[in-house]
Amino acid sequence: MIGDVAILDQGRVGQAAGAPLARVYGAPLDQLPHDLYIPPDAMAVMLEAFEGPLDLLLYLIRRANVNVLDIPMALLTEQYLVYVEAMRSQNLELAADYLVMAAMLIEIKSRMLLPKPKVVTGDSAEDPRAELVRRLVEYEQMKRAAQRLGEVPQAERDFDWVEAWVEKGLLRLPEVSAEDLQNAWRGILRQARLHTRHLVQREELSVREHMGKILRCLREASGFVDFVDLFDPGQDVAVVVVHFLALLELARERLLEMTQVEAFAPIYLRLTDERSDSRPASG
Amino acid sequence: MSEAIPDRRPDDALPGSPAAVRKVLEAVLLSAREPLSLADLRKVFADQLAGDVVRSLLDELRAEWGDRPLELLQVASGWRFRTRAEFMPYLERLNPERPPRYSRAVLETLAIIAYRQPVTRGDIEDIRGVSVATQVIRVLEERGWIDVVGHRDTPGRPALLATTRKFLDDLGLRSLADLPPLDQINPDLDLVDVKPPTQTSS
Amino acid sequence: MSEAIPDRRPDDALPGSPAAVRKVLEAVLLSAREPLSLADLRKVFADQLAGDVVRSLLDELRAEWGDRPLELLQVASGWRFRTRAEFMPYLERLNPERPPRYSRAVLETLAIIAYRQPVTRGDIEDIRGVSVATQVIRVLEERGWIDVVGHRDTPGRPALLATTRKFLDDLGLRSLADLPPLDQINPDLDLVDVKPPTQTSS
Repeated sequence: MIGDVAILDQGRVGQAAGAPLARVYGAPLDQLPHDLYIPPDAMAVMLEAFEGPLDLLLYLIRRANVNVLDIPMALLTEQYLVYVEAMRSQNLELAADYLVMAAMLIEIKSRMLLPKPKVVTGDSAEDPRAELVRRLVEYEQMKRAAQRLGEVPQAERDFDWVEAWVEKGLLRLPEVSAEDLQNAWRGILRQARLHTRHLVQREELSVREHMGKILRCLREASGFVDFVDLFDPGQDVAVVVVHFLALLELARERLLEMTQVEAFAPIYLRLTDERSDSRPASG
Repeated sequence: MSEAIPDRRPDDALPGSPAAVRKVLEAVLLSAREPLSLADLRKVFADQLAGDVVRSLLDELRAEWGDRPLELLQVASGWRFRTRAEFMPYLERLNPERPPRYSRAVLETLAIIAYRQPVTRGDIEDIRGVSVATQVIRVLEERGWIDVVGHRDTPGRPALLATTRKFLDDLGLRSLADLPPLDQINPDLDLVDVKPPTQTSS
Repeated sequence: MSEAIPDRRPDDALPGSPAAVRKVLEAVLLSAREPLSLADLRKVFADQLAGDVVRSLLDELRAEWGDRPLELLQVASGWRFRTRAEFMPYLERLNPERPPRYSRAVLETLAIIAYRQPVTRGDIEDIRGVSVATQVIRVLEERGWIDVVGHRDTPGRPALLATTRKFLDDLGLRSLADLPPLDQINPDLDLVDVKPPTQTSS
């Protein structure tokens, strides 16, 4: 508290009394602290340059040449509030952070005015400023680290990486030989052959062909054939399906007839013309 | 690591000695992503050096690099350092995906154009049985191996594609007649005689 | 341009002399698109050179370039040649588009992430005493210098930010241990020169 007074007095040196210069939180301010006189134009620039309340506080503390560990709270709070007021009068967008800090400073200041609780074990009562000091020290450390980091040479800004040109024609483009073309053509032919086989297979699978098979099978049996016996369980699903479709088609064309006594009973098939005993219909 | 940032002295455009100038040229050329023209290089010294001075410094620099792994090359758009071809095998080992290969689609399309030219894209699709991606055609065009030699007189006037001289050069062929003959290719492929409709158009 | 394609001799992986090996290393490093790790460099010689041999050749190479305009730098992801900082004024004349000098807000945020990682945006705000604009974080993310490495297990699960390998590479650092050491703020004595902050924020 002694320090506060000393620095406060120093701040009032050389200022004549007069009308209030400004109002800080409603309280008239008679004088600007001596180190606060800044041309009004510069003020706006300067205020915007602060990175936040901690930055502003650090500036004020360094400016006043006081120990961070023994901050004169009254002076600091007063000066801080002057700046905040200046920001407000300059219509600068006043971040909420500055107001939060103002409240915190006022609170610390008032706590320091309270009589210290008597503590038997000496200095274990925490200084109300402790948290603020911790934050200031940490911020200052990071602030200086940022400056140092900004000076480390950066790629593209302070140097360029070297990347000599490599002949793309030599390195990048695929090579093709006449033999590759020969192989590619073989591939096309092979594909064409597969394609052909594929067509043949489709032919085999065609419904018409299966219709013929079924007709032949029924004719050879010359009578009723169990539905189940018409299917070879070893066959491909596709074949079975086509076979079944062929069967339906034959039924639709009335070339065979199906009978079933009751639901889930065996289905029997026979040729329609078997009944009339005429020649088979297939050709 | 914590080097200071060098002074920026824009007025002090020119280093003191020719050797220092050459060093600047070297730094600029080694880090450039594109060939640098004489005008570019003069700009480096705020146009305070005459073109022929720069040119003779470039000659000195080229000689200086005579037995080093890069060569200073003058190409159409200017000067650039290039890695000498003898180091390619080592560079390739770094990227095992090299040497790259064309996809089957590209190779087959090229084969069809080579053997059946001139063909339309539709012809190629008929032979391959699948549609041909525009990308495939573009790869071959950009390589300079095929180009459009005309248009077929059918609806839509489709472009007729054929191989170029560069294709022959790059494959070490004197003419299309040097391509492996087709009838020798498929002695075992008896069943197919894929006669695409294109054959009539060749 | 029409140079023959060099011989590929995969078995002949190693040049005859140490000097020739150094030359290959130089060629590969000068033409690489990114820093090359020791493993990359060994691959160049089909793994036929021990790591410490390569390392000592790299040292020789670095010494060889000692008074030349490039320097061989070891960064987080490996070795790469870069132009020395003194040449930037010339390089800038050729290519004036450079990354900006970052604002104090960006630099302080970066410093906090670098020195205190992993941190949440809330941590950064606590240390700086102001809210951190989204823009500031995005600038660093887009530069590829920071990214999200996880989420803190607290309400809201805030993202944990850390610096990337690219950050180290771009600053020419091998590891975070190479960052400029933090000042030990001595509260008693540190009554340093106090200039209005406008001067330091440029």
